[in-house]
Amino acid sequence: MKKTEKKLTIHKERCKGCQICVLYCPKKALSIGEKLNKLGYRYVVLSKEDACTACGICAEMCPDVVIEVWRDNE
Amino acid sequence: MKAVYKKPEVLKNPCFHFCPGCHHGTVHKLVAEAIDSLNLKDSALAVIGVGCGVFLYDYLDVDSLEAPHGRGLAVATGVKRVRPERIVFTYQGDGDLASIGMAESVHAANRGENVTVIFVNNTIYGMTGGQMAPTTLLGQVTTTSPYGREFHRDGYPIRMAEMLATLEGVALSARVSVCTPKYLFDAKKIIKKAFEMQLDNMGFTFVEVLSSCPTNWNMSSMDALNRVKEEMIPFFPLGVFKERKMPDVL
Amino acid sequence: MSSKKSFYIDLVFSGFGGQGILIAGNLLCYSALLDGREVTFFPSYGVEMRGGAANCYVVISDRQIGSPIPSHPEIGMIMSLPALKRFENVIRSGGYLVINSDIISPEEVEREDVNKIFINANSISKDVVGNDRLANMVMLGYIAKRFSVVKKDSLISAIKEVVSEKHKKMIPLNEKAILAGYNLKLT
Amino acid sequence: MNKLFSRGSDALAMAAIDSGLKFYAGYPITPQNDIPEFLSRELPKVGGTFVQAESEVASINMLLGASSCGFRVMTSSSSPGISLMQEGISYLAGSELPAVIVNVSRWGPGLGGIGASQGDYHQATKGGGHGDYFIPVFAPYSVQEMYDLTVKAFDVADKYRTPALILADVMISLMRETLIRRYPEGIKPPEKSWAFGERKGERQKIIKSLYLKGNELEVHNWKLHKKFEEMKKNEILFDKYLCDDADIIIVAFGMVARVARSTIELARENGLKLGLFRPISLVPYPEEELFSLTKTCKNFFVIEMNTGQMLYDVMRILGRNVNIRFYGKPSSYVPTPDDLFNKAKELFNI
Repeated sequence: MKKTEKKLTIHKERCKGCQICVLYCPKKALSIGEKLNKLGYRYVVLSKEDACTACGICAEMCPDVVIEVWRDNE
Repeated sequence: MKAVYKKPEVLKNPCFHFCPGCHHGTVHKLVAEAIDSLNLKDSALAVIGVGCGVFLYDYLDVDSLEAPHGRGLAVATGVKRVRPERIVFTYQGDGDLASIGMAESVHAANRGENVTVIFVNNTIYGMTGGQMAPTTLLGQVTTTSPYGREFHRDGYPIRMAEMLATLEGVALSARVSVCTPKYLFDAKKIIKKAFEMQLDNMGFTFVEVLSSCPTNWNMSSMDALNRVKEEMIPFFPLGVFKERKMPDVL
Repeated sequence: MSSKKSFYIDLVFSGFGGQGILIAGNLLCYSALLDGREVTFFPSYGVEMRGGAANCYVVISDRQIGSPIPSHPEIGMIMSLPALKRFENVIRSGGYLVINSDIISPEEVEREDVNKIFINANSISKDVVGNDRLANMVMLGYIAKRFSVVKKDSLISAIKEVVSEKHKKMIPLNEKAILAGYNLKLT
Repeated sequence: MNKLFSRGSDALAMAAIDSGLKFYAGYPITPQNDIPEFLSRELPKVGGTFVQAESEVASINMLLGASSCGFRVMTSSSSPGISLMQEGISYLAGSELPAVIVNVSRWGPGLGGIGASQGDYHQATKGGGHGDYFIPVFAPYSVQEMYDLTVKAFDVADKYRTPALILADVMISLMRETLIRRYPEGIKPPEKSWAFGERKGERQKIIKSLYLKGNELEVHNWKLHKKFEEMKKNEILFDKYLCDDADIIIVAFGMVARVARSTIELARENGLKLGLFRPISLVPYPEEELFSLTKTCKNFFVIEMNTGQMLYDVMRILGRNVNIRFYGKPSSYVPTPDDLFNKAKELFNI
């Protein structure tokens, strides 16, 4: 079976580190990183890339449109 | 690649000034998605109340008119009566809509003005720094109820969605939340429905969105989500309190 | 007018909200009051509640203070990059930029006609109190000593005035961080 | 003596409590929220009542009710909220009811901004609401004056049975400095025989502003005017700083006057003799005191954080035989001492 192509775009400069995406990610693929962005927040990173299924829940829940999710056309 | 989720088109600038975990951003997104999906970019006209949502025009690419504090629905009435082809919506907080603007809100609803209200209820005045709101829960500590809201002194929290549902002019009155994925998808549907009903000239459509205000609740974003679930929803139940199937028949 | 030679010092504190900028400014004010001086404190304010910029002006003098907002403060305590960009050009020529070098790299500073002092305040805070949250106190301690702004005893006794009842147990840690800055020897 | 390091807004709220404030009503608006927040915490402790009203319209009318019962009452707001209160202020003036109203003014018109401004000078000093009336207006320029002038406002309000306004600004309200909490001995709220208490078989009391019969409204208007004439005799407050030998006298109030103090010191260090005349009571305005300065000085420099409002009063008072220059800054950034010094040099060709 062909593996689905997927992509998460994380706009880290507008992330405020609220962790709502981290909480609701069904696969626990996201976490808050160590680095600060220009706003002064520790921003979200995709720490378990393989676990991500590109379901889009993180993006739906994010109040700041930090995450955009793409999947290839099967 | 196909987008599972991408920034709504009408959301021209997603760099919100809101605090971390604030639901205003989420509600802005839902409104933007509804406008996109119904192709209302050119017809939508936002009447913006005073509060943290006052900068909506910085984020949404729709014609916008700023109303004095509380007067949003009077202003919206004026717009809609002379430009009925525009899809007019107000974006108001609890202080704006349910305190200083109570008279305007109730009377616009009672007249069945064909406008949509997005009512963000976070039980507090956010922009001014966390004062008691008409929706503040009993016992809740705010900067002007330092000993907790007490009904003999401060009255009870007002349930706007239920109250407006009693008025004949109201076509849709609902309460939604965005604190879990399931609730968020429900909220998305209701907000879209409200705009659709306005397109069908059904009358006054009102969507109350329970929202968190981590900063003024002195909570982390996570605790704030829990507060919406565990404290707000029990007092402010989610649901559709009135939905008229026909345009105003009278 | 002849009293020009009397004590006068003006400072600006700037950084992100949450870094304890206003607490540092307030603490210096209370200390100066204990020293018997006139003090004004003027905070910035805005619509963003959390994050965002935080800054305040402090003026300390032996005489009645006019403007609480100095034209060009002598000393800037700078805790973030936006703070540097905002106040770099406000500091008077020959004045001092005291910069948290854990957050701002030295090459970011463009002014040539001011004295630049770099303190790795977060690291020092982590070393002495176990976390990096008291970087503000390290910086403040250094400034108090370096520019003879207030007496050491006043600084220490004033801590209890600015630490809220809820965080009483943080007082000893604040004291440690301040003293670390106070005793800091920069090469 | 109780020496504190206090914020301006807190000083004002303490003064209200020390003056025997019994009833406060207000509504959230930036940048005056510190006042209701302080009073919601402290007023109940001394037996007073704090109400967060549903709007400024309601706040001011709650004051009308509480004041009619003879108690000391106060509200605070910021410019847009004060606009909403104008109806009530006019009714208070017409009904001769004492009240203290605090405007920590912001930047307008409309929703404007929350920055520093003196754009409400006209509204504050020229009535604001409808009808033929003046109310006393005080403009503090320090944390101490936030306290002292609030005490004063309560006394003047009671003495003349009138609403009184404190026209404060963001800088003075948010800044902290030393404060001596001193409620003067011997000042007691006067007995208010006109107020509603227990009736105890007394004559009916009516408090109103509607006068329809004959010329009774004209009589009423002249009565209000007479009170204003009395205030002009007794309640004028002003401050002069280094005016005697000044070549140029700055005329400014509130925060601008505070900054100007530093400007004057800076100018004198640079050999330019500046002075400062500061009206503290904006109504009644210290007209004679300002005019008397023209004996020794012919150059006046009016500075305001607006496009020129008090300027009209100064021009009317000083006439055309002196040289008046104006610098206005209708923005949220308070000018610095340097800014004002440079403007003085520029506008007077020095």
